[in-house]
Amino acid sequence: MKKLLEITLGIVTSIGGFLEVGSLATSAQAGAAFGYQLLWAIVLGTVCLIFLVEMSGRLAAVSKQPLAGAMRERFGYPFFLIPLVAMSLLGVLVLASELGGLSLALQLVTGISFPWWAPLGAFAAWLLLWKGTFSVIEKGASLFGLITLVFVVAVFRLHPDWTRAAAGALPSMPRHEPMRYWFIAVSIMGASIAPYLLYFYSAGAVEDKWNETDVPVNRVTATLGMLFGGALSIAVLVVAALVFVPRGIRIERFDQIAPMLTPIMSRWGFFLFAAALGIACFGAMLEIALSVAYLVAQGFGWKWTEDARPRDVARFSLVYTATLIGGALIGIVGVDPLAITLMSMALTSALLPIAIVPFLILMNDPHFVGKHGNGWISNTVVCAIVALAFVLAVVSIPLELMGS
Amino acid sequence: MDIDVIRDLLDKQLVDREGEPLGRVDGIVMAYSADAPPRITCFELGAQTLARRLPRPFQGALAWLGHRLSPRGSSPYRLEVSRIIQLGRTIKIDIDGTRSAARETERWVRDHIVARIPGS
Amino acid sequence: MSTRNINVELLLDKEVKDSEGRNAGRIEEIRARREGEEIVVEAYHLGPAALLERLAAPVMRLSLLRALGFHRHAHGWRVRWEQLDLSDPEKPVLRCPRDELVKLAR
Amino acid sequence: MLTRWRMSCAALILSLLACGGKSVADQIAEHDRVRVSWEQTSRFAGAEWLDLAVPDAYAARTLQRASEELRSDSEALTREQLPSRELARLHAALSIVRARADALARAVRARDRDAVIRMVNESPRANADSLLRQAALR
Repeated sequence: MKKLLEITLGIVTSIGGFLEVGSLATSAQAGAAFGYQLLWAIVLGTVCLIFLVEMSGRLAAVSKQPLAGAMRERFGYPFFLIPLVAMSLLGVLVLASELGGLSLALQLVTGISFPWWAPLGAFAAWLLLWKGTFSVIEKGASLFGLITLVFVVAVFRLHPDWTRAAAGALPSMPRHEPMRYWFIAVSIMGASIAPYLLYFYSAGAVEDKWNETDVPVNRVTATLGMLFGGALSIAVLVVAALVFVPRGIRIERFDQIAPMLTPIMSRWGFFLFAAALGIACFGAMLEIALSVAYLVAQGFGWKWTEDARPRDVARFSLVYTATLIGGALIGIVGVDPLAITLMSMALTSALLPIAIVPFLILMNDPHFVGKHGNGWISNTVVCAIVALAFVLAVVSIPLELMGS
Repeated sequence: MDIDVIRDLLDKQLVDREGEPLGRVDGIVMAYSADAPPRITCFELGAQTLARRLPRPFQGALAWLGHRLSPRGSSPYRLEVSRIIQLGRTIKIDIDGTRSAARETERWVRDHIVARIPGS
Repeated sequence: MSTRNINVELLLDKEVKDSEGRNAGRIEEIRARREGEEIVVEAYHLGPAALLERLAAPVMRLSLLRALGFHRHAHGWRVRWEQLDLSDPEKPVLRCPRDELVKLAR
Repeated sequence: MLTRWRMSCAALILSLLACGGKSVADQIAEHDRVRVSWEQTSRFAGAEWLDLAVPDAYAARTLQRASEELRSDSEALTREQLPSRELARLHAALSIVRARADALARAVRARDRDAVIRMVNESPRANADSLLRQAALR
């Protein structure tokens, strides 16, 4: 019975934790601009994420080592700095875009102007980390995250043509605006294959004291959880397509996405969207700040846990505080959140190899994972998708910067 | 018992008697003399040791940062190999972590920054 | 005979020259044994590069790469402690010609 | 061997830059797309406001945002070298759409429902069916 509870909880937390500002914004923009045509990017990103999340849980369960700590030990100190610095800076940038999403949600609900919300949102997240424990945060943020199921309800009320939607799951060349098409595809993959999720998930597995018996359970929760999560992103894309395309609206600014549910649920739709966006972003902020703290603390061997009082894990708490302050500072600058979001997702795709290649090597090292090493399937699937995301990013980011 | 010094010791997690983290093995000191087998004498911890392991251009930056952060200045902290209780996934050292200098920076950050914030 | 302290992590990847001045590889690993409270060094392992060794071992397990013909031709030597002169840690030198070294089974 | 590899890299980058640079037709199409998108965003904001589906503050701010975006698009237009006939057409269309967005914003702030109803009906409605077919959604 305990295993069943653990599985359902695992699935629930991954559904709630899946959608955040990146997946919301990129899926909505893809739907509005290219209809179902970019569904394949979500499918690829989710498949890759399923393998990666399963691997990070397995690593933690078998080696009792979270991802960041294992990377430092396996590749040694100087090499380890590269993923450390890259993922920390990327974490602050993605956190800033989550803060942008949260601020927009608060502005939609209250109608009060937007840059003022950024420091307040960061302070609220910091307060929850300062006082809360890991289980409160992981379970709470994800249970509230279930509000994002409102997009699934919206999809069924719109009665999409499922066969045409399925056709979108097969990669196809763009009929117009090729640069924009590939840039959004890269942003979608960067949004779904979020490296911070791996550090958070593996540290959580260690905090929850997983062991080898949890490996099969982890395989089920990772697969089903991320599958439902991916389905949510697809729901957002389908709703955006069916609402914005017939009205001739393309998403240029974040607040254009807000009335996405109003044609289906009227005023309820407006506030449900704002609540879903705000809660999803707030949950993601907690996860990102914690994952940067896990990365740094495990890397340098400090004491790290969210279940102790901040004074007992001083440097760990200092790192997540600094991450939140960094995100808030970028948020205050008030650069258009959609721009930060898309670029930070595209940069995530470009930096994926730095985070994923060492992780793949770790998962093939019997010294760490014993007989639970990777099969050739997970190795090839992850390598192929990460390589695709990287090539697309390296091609489309310069073009996008040149274009805008 | 055979030991691969780099794979089994370098960058490993150090813990004290109670299993509380002390830091990682940032450096390993070997006593070398021409006519006797060299012996591994102690582990080194600290930003200064880490700085020396960086390629030349970055060394200055991290050493400066390390000097700023660790109040005791730049001399690295050393733990004698003779105090090892257990070698394994982590290296357990026979010392009391709360008073050891290895956690001096942790204590400094706690007392000067974290403890001052309410609710910590 | 004076003893000096050498930081092992700085020895990593240092090129070792043999008595004729030719490159004999880089220090990849140090094999030691624990005697009571002491850890005594027995031998050094030289090879293409320490990081490559750390990366190569598991990566070579990837059947995908082996299928593509990346078979392991990297070789290495096992150097007993007395065969390596570390009086100047920046420039380690072998105290014997290279052919006296034992080839590492990989 | 190295030079051949570097040569192929240069060729790859050049080809990417070529397709990166927008042709005149692309630029005009982009301006039309942006204008139509903001025109329809304004119409949508007005219509949803009339249905009480969106709060006043949101409708007003979105209409004001539409006006600002159209202004910055017309500024961008002056910086680009486009045939004068096309330039005139784009400027004319932009100013009409922008004027309506400003008027809608004022009417929403003044809560003048009749004015908003009139302007929403006046502004051109996107052809939903053809757009859905073009995007292979139906």
